Amino acid sequence: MASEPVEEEYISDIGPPYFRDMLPPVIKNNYGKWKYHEVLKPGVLVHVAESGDKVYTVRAANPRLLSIYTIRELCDLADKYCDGYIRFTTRNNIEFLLTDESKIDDLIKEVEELGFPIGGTWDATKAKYSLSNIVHTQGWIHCHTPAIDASGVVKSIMDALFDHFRNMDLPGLCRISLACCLNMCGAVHASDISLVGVHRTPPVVDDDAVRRTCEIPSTVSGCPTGALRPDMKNKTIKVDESKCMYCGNCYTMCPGMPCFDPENGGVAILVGGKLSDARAPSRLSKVVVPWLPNNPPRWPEVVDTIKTILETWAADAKPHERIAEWIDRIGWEKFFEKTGIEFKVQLIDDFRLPRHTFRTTTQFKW
Amino acid sequence: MASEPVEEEYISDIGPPYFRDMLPPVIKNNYGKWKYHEVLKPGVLVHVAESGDKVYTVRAANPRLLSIYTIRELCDLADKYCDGYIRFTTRNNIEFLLTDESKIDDLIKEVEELGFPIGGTWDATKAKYSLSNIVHTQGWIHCHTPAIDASGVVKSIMDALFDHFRNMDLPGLCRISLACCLNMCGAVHASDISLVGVHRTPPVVDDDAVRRTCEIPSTVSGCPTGALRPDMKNKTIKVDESKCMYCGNCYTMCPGMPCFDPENGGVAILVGGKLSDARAPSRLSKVVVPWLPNNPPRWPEVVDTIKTILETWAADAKPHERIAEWIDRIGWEKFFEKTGIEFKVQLIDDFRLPRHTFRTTTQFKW
Amino acid sequence: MSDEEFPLLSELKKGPWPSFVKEIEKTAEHKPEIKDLLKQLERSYEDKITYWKHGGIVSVRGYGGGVIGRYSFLAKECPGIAEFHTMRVNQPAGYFYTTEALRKICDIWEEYGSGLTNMHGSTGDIILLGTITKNLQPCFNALAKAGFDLGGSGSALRTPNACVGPARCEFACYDTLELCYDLTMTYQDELHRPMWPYKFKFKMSGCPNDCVAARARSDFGIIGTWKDEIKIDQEQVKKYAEEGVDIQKQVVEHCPTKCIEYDPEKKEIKIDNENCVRCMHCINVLPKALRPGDEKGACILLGGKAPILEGPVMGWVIVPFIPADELADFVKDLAEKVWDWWDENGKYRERVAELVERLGMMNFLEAVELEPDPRMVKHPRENPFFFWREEDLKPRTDPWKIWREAEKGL
Amino acid sequence: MSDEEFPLLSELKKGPWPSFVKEIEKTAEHKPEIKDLLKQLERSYEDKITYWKHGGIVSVRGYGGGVIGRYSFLAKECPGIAEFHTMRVNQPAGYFYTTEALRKICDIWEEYGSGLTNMHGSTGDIILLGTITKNLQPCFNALAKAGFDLGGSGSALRTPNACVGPARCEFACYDTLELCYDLTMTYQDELHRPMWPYKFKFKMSGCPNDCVAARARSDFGIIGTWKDEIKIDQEQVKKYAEEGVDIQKQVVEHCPTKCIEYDPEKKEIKIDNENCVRCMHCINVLPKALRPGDEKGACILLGGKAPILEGPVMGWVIVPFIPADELADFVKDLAEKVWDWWDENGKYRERVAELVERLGMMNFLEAVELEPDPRMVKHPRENPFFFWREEDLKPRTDPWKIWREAEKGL
Ligand code: SRM
Ligand code: SRM
Ligand code: SRM
Ligand code: SRM
Ligand code: SF4
Ligand code: SF4
Ligand code: SF4
Ligand code: SF4
Ligand code: SF4
Ligand code: SF4
Ligand code: SF4
Ligand code: SF4
Repeated sequence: MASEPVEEEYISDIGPPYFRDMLPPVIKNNYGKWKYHEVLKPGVLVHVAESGDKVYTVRAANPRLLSIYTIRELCDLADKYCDGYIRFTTRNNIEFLLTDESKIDDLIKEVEELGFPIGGTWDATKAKYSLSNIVHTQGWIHCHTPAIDASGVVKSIMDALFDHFRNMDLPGLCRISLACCLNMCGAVHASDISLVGVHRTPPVVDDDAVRRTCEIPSTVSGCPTGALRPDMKNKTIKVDESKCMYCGNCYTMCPGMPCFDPENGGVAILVGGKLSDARAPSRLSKVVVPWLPNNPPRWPEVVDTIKTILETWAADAKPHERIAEWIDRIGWEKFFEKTGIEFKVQLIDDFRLPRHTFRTTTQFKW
Repeated sequence: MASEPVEEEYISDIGPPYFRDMLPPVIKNNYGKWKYHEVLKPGVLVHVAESGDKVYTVRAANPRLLSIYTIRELCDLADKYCDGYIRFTTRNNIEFLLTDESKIDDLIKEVEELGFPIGGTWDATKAKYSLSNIVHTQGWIHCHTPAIDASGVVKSIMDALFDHFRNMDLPGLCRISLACCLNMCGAVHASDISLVGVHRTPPVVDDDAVRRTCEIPSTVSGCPTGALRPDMKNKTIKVDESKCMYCGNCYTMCPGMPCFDPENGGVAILVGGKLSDARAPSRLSKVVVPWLPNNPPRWPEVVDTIKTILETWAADAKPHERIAEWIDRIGWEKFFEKTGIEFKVQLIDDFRLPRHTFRTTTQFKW
Repeated sequence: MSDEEFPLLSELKKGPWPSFVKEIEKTAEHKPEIKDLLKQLERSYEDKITYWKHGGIVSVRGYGGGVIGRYSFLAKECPGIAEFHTMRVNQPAGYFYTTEALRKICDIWEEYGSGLTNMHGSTGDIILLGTITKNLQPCFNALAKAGFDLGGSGSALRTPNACVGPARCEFACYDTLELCYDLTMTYQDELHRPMWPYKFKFKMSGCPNDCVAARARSDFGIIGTWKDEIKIDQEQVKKYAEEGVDIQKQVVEHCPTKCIEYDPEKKEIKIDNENCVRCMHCINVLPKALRPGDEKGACILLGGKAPILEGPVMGWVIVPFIPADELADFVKDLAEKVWDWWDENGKYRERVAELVERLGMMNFLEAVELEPDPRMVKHPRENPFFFWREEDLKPRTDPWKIWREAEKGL
Repeated sequence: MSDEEFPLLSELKKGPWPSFVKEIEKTAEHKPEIKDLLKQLERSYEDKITYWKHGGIVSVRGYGGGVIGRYSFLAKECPGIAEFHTMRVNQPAGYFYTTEALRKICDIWEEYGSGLTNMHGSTGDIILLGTITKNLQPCFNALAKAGFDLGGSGSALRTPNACVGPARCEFACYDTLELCYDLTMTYQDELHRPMWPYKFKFKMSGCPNDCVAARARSDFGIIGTWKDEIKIDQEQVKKYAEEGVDIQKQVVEHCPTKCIEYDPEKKEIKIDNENCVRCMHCINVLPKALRPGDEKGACILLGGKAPILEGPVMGWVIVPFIPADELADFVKDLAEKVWDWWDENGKYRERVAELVERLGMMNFLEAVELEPDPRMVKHPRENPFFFWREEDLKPRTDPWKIWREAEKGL
C-alpha cells in the first residue's frame, strides 16, 4: 500500500546527486588525469596526477551497518581533515581523501579512536596484499530468507583475520564474501573465499498460507528441479522431497513454504573465484565445504575453516598468486590434502549437465 | 529372422582366438619386457627388449576396405618376410613385424608395389610426426543414415595430404577422423581434425512408414530437443521444425522419418580434440566449420579446408604442439584469423546449458 | 544496554573489527524503539532462525520499487520494529559524498527512520534500514528535496554502479562515473517502475581489474580495455629495477601469454602486443612505467548473476570492444534492444542470461544486431547440433521421392 | 571394369593413397555380383544420398547381435546386393594374426560372403561386409570351426578392444591384451545377447597416451598409469643430450606442471614426482632414459561416447588408481555393479554416462560402492545445489511452529 499522499509540488525521478558535485577539488581538478599511485603504508595510498597534484587516501574498515550517529562522527573527521569530503569503496570501506600528507597520521589516530581500524590496501608492485572487508548481506537483521546471519559471521571472521586487514602480509589478493541464502545478494559466486547460508531441508508447506498468499502455477514452474506439483483440488502445492535441493526459490515466490530449520541449515564454503583478469582469467567460485553448522554467536567451525584455507594458501602461494591460481598450480587434490578439508560427495556437481566439471584426464597427483 | 538352422554339434560363445596364439615368437618371448623403441625412418620402428631382442615394425597404409584377394597378397608378404604374422593398428594401418633388419627394404619395396605406401609413424624424441590413417566409418558403402560418404572423402583427403603420411614432417601428432553422421561411429569427437556428415533439414515424415515400422512413444521421447509430438489420431508423428537440429536420432529409431537432403546435407569440421594426456590434458573437439557442401567424388571444399587447417598449424606450431595446444597458445580468435575460416554464429553453443563455453574474460587478442 | 540482556549479541561487541552490534546499541541510545531490533536479533541468535516475515508490498507515490517491505513475527514482543521497511537510496556514482550531503541523509533518517543504515548495499544503494509505512512518503519527499532519489527493486532496472574510475584511478579506460550517471538518469522510468520479466543490472568498471565486480554481478557489465599497444616509459622501468623490483619474476613470469620480455642488461621491457591479452598484470605491478594504450574503450559482458535458478553466471563477452567516445550511445542502443527482446520473450522471473541460453545466442545476436565473434566464446561448441535458418538453405528435396524412384528400378 | 561405366568412382582410383574403389573392383573380378555395389555406389555419388534401407533384423542361432542387416533400395537394378548384411567378427586382442588364421577368414568369406572386409571396424571387429540372410548361419558355423566368433551389436556389451600394450610397447602399465581377452571371454553372454538399456563398451590402453582412444570411445575406459616415481637412467639422459636432443626445450618446457628440471652441466634430469601428473611427455621423448615407475596399475574412466543425445562425453575418472594385479577382478566387480544399476535405472537407449548425469554422481557412487575423490572432478561444483540424505541430517524442526509461538508474544 502506498503511504499517505503529501500535497505539495511533487518531486520524483530526479535521480542521484550528480557525482561531480560530490568530488573534492583535487579530484575534480585531476579527473581522468591520474598518472600513477603508490602505497605508502597499509591503509594509505597516494595517487599522483599528471599535474603533479597528489591525493592521499586513508582507508578504514566499516561494519557496513552504520548508525547515523556514527556517520556524523565520521563526517566531523572528514570536515576536519578532508575539507568536507568522504568516500566509500565498492567493498564498503571508508576512504578519507587528503591533500596534506602531514595530516595523515593525526587522521589515522582519530579514526582508529572512533573504532575504525586502518588497512585493507594492497601493493601490487611489492606483491603485498592485505585482506579487505567482507562483502555481505542482511541476514537476521533484515531479510526473510536467510539460512544464517550475515553481520555476525562477518564480524567473527574479521576479528579472527584482523591482522591481515591491518598488515599487507598476504601473497596475493584475497576477497571474502558472504551471502545469507542462495539468492547470493553478496554475489559470492566469484570470490576467493565465500560463505553462503544453505538450507538442507525441503520446504514445509502451510496449505493455508499457500492458499492465501501464493500464485500456485508460477511457484510450481519456478522450481528448478521440478520438485513441486500443484494440488489443485486442495489449492496448494505438494513437494517431492527427493527432488528438492533446498534452493529456497519457492519460498521467495511463495510465503507458504519456508525451508528453515535451525539445526540443519548452515554454511557452505566456496573458494577460487576471481573477478579481475589479472594473470589468470576471472572465474566462478567452487564449493569446497557443503555444510558447516549455523553456530551463533561466533560460528567457530566456520571461522576455523576460513582461517585454515586462508593461512594454508598464504603460506604456500607464490607472490601475486590468488587462491584460484594457487589451485591451478597445485591441483584440487592437493588443495584438499593441504587444507585437510574432506572431499565430500556433495562437491561433485549434479545439477543440469555437469559433465564439463568431471575430470577427463589421468593427469592428477598423489 | 534367424537363417536356416544347421544340424550338427553347435559351437557358440567361443570368443575370439586367444591373442597369444597369434603372436610372433619375438613378441611372445619378450612380452611385457620391452625396453625402448626408436624410429629408424618414416614407417619403420624398432623395439628393443630387455633381452636385447629387437623387433622391426614396418607400417603400411590401409584403405580399411580390403578385398580378401588383397588380404591374401598381404599374407603372402607376411609369410615371406615375417614368418607368417601380420598385425593391424588401432588406426587401421597394417604392420609387418620383422626380426631381420636386412629384409626391411625388400619388404617395403614389395608392399609398396602392392599399392600400400609406408609411413604413418612418429618420433617423439625428434619431434617429427607423420600423419596417420583417417579413422572412418561406412558411408554410402553400407549404412542407412549417412549424410555423406566416408571412404571417398577419406581417400580424397589422404591423397591431398599424402606427403605427410610418407614423411615425418609435422611438428606434432595430428589425428584426423571422419564419421558420416552424428552417430559418430568414427568417434570423431576427440580428434585433432574431424569431419562429420551433417543433415540440415528436419525429418520428412512418411505417415505410412511410421505406422508400419515405428514405436511412436519412444521415438518422440528420443528427440533431444522435444521437436516431436505424437499424433495419436493418425498414428504418426509431427515435427516442430523450428526445434529440430537435424541430429537424425529419430531416423535411427524410426525408419519413417529420414532427414536426407542431397543439396543441404554436408560436412562439418571440428578441430582441437586430443586423446593422449601428453602435455596438455585430453579434450573434446570443437566445431569450426558448421557446413561444407557434400560434393562427390572429390569433395574439393572439404579437402581444401582440411589442408588449410593442417598446413596453417604445421607452419605455426612449436615442436610437439598439437592443434589443441597450438590454439591454447594463440587463442581461438587467432585460429580463425590465421586459417581464414569465418567464425559463423552456429559455432556458438546453444545446446543444453552452454554458458561454460562462453568467454567470461576480457582476455583476448586483436 | 546491559550485556546480560543480550548475552549472545554482546559476544559480538568484542574483538578488533568494528561491531555492528555497537552501532545498533548506539542508535538505540537515541531511538529507544531500536532496542527491539536487538531483542529480535538476540532471539534469532538463540533460535537460529529469522523472525522477519515474507515481503509485503509498500511503496511511495508513482514508484513501483525502491522500498523493501518488512514485518516482524515478533511484533508483539518487539513493537518498535513491527514494521521495518528499508529504503534504497540511489548513491552518487563512485560513492563520493560531501559531508553536507551525508549529514542531510542522516538528518532525514533520524526524523523518519530507524537511524540505521548500510553504507552501502551490495547493488550500490544507500540502504536506510527500517521505517514504518506511514513514514515512507514523507521520507521520500524529504530525500527528494535534499537531492536524493530512490534506487531500484523488483523487476526493474537496478541502481547502476561504477568503480571509482577516472576520479582517482590511473587505469580507467573510460569515464565510469559519467556513464553510470548518464544511464541512471536516462533510465529513471525503468529504475522506478518495474515492468520487466525480472531485474536487470548495469555495472561499470574502468579496466579489466573490475573493481566493481561488473562481470559477475550485473546483467550488463561494461569493462574498460584498450586495443592498441601498452605504453612503456623505459626510464621508469629502470627506476623500478633499481628500487629492487624483480621484473623477471614479478612481471614476466606471470604474464599469461608470455608476451612480455625483460632485458636485465638494458633494464628494458619489450611487449609483443599482438599476443597481449590486456590482463593488466604488468601494468598493475609497474604503474609508473606502463599504461593502457591510447585507443581506449570498453568490452561488454552480458548475463552476470547469482545462482538461482540455473546456476551462477559469469557475464560473457557480447561486444569485445567499443571506443570510449561511442560508448554511451552504443550502450543505450544495445541495452534497449536487449530489453525489447527480453521483454518480448522472457518468462516471469527469467534473467536475461537464462533467456539467451534458452533461445540461443543466434537468436539473441540477431535480435540485438550484433555480429558473431570468436571473442564471445571460450571455445566453439563441442556438439554438432546447430540450427539453420531458411535463408541458409537450398530448396528441400524429399528423400522418399528419390528412393521410390529407385525402388521402381530402371 | 571400364571407367566410363563409373565415372565418378573412377576418380577415386587416382592418387597415391590406396583406393577402396580398386578393392571393390578387384573383388568384383572374382565375384561378379559385387559389380552391383559399384553400381549402387556410383548412383549414390550422383544423387548424394544413401541407397541402403533402414535396418532389418537378422541373426544367427542363439545370438541377438553380431550381424547388421542391410537391404538395398536398388534391389531391382542391383540384385547382387539386394541383401547385404555385415558380420562383426571379434578380432584377436591387439589385432595380431597368423596368416593362417587370416587366410581361413578369407576362405570362409569367399565362400559365404562378398569377399569384402573392413580391417577393422571402429569398435575393433573384423567387419565382413555384405552377405545374404541364407548364408549367415553357415558362415557363422564355419567361422566357429575356424576359432572365430561374432562381436557385439545392439543393446549389448560391444567387442572390447585394447592397445598393443605389453606385446610391443615399453610403456604398458598393465596387460591390456590379457584383460581384453579376459573380459571378452567372461562376458560372452553379455556380448551376444543384448539385454541392456543400450550399448556398453570397454576399451583398454596401457598408458595415458591412450592409443586405443579408450577415454573417448568407451563407456568404461581402462588407462594404465603408475603411482610411484618415474625411473630415470641418467646415463641415457646424457646420451640423448650428446646426440643433440635439446632436453630443456623438448622436455622441460613442455612439462605441464613444471616439475622436471634439467641440469645442462651434469646432463641430468630431476623430477619432483609429487607434482608430476604422469602425462607421459618426458617419457615419450626420452624412452631410453625414462620409464613409468614400479607401482603400476590403471585409472578407470566412465562414460566416453558419441554426441547423440546429450552431446559428446569424454570419459571421466571414477577410479583414480587400481594396482595391476588387482585390476581384472576389480574391473569385473565394478562393471557388474555398474550394469546392475544401469539396468535397473536406465531408460531405453540411455547410455551409462547419461544416466549418471540424470541421477547424479552421489547416487552412482553409492550404488557401485566407490568413495568420492577430488581426482574425479576438474573442479568442484559452482552451484550450491546439493542433495542430502536422511542420515546426513538432524531431526527436522517446523519453522511454522517457531513463528506461531513467536507471534503469540510472551
Ligand atoms: C577503491 C576500489 C575501487 C572503488 O571504486 O571503490 C579499488 C581501488 C583500487 N584497485 Fe581494485 N579497488 C576496489 C575493489 C576491487 C575489486 C572488487 C571487489 O573486491 O569486490 C576487485 C576485484 C577482486 C577480484 O578479482 O576478485 C579489485 C581488483 C583489483 C586488482 C586486481 C588484483 C589481482 O591481482 O587480481 C587491482 C590491480 C592490483 O593492484 O594488483 C586493483 C587495483 C586497484 C588500484 C590500485 C587502482 C588504482 O590505481 O587506483 C586501487 C587501489 C587499491 C589498493 O587498495 O591498493 N584492483 N579491486 C575498491 C576497493 C575495495 C576495498 O575496499 O577493498
Ligand atoms: C539489500 C541487498 C543485500 C545487502 O544487504 O546488500 C539485497 C537484499 C535482497 N535481495 Fe538481493 N539484495 C542485494 C543485492 C543483490 C545482489 C548483488 C548485486 O546487485 O551486486 C545479488 C546478486 C546479483 C544478481 O543480481 O544476480 C542479488 C541477488 C538476489 C536474488 C537472486 C536473483 C537471481 O536472479 O539469482 C534475489 C531473489 C529474487 O530476486 O527474488 C534477491 C532478493 C533479495 C530480497 C529482496 C529478498 C527477496 O527474496 O525478496 C532481499 C531483501 C532483503 C531485505 O530485507 O532488505 N537478491 N541481490 C542488496 C541490495 C542493496 C542495494 O540496492 O544496494
Ligand atoms: C600402433 C599403435 C597402437 C596399437 O595398438 O595399434 C600405437 C603405437 C605407438 N604409440 Fe600411439 N599408437 C597407436 C595409436 C595411438 C592413438 C589412437 C588414435 O590415434 O586413435 C593415440 C592417441 C591420439 C590422440 O591423442 O589423439 C596415440 C597416441 C600416442 C602418443 C601421444 C602423442 C602426443 O603427443 O599426444 C604417444 C607418445 C609419443 O610417441 O609421442 C604414442 C606412442 C606410441 C609408441 C611410440 C609406443 C611405443 O613405445 O611403442 C608406438 C609407436 C608409434 C609410432 O608410430 O611411432 N602414442 N597413439 C597405434 C598406431 C596407430 C596408427 O596406425 O597410427
Ligand atoms: C561398423 C561401425 C562403423 C565402422 O565403419 O567402423 C558402426 C556402424 C554403425 N553404427 Fe556405430 N559403428 C561402429 C562403431 C561406433 C563407434 C566407435 C567405437 O566403438 O569406438 C561409436 C562411437 C562411440 C560410442 O559408442 O558412442 C558408434 C556410435 C554409434 C551410435 C551412437 C551411439 C551414442 O550413444 O551416441 C549409433 C546409433 C545407435 O546406437 O543407434 C551407432 C549405430 C550404428 C549403426 C548400427 C547404424 C544404426 O543407426 O543402427 C551402423 C551400422 C552401419 C552398417 O550398416 O554397417 N553407432 N559406433 C563400427 C562398428 C564396427 C565394429 O564393430 O568394429
Ligand atoms: S542473500 Fe538471501 S537472505 Fe541474504 S539478503 Fe539476500 S535474499 Fe536475503
Ligand atoms: S527449495 Fe528449491 S528445489 Fe526445493 S522445492 Fe523449493 S524451489 Fe524446488
Ligand atoms: S557414422 Fe552414422 S552413417 Fe556412418 S556408419 Fe555410423 S551410423 Fe552409419
Ligand atoms: S532430427 Fe533430431 S532434433 Fe530433429 S526431430 Fe529428429 S530427433 Fe528431433
Ligand atoms: S576497475 Fe580499473 S579503472 Fe576501475 S578502479 Fe579498478 S583499477 Fe581503476
Ligand atoms: S597486460 Fe597481461 S598479457 Fe599483456 S603484456 Fe601485460 S602481463 Fe602480459
Ligand atoms: S597406450 Fe601406452 S601402452 Fe598402449 S600402445 Fe600406446 S603408448 Fe603403448
Ligand atoms: S610425466 Fe609429464 S608431468 Fe610428469 S615429469 Fe614428465 S612431463 Fe612432467
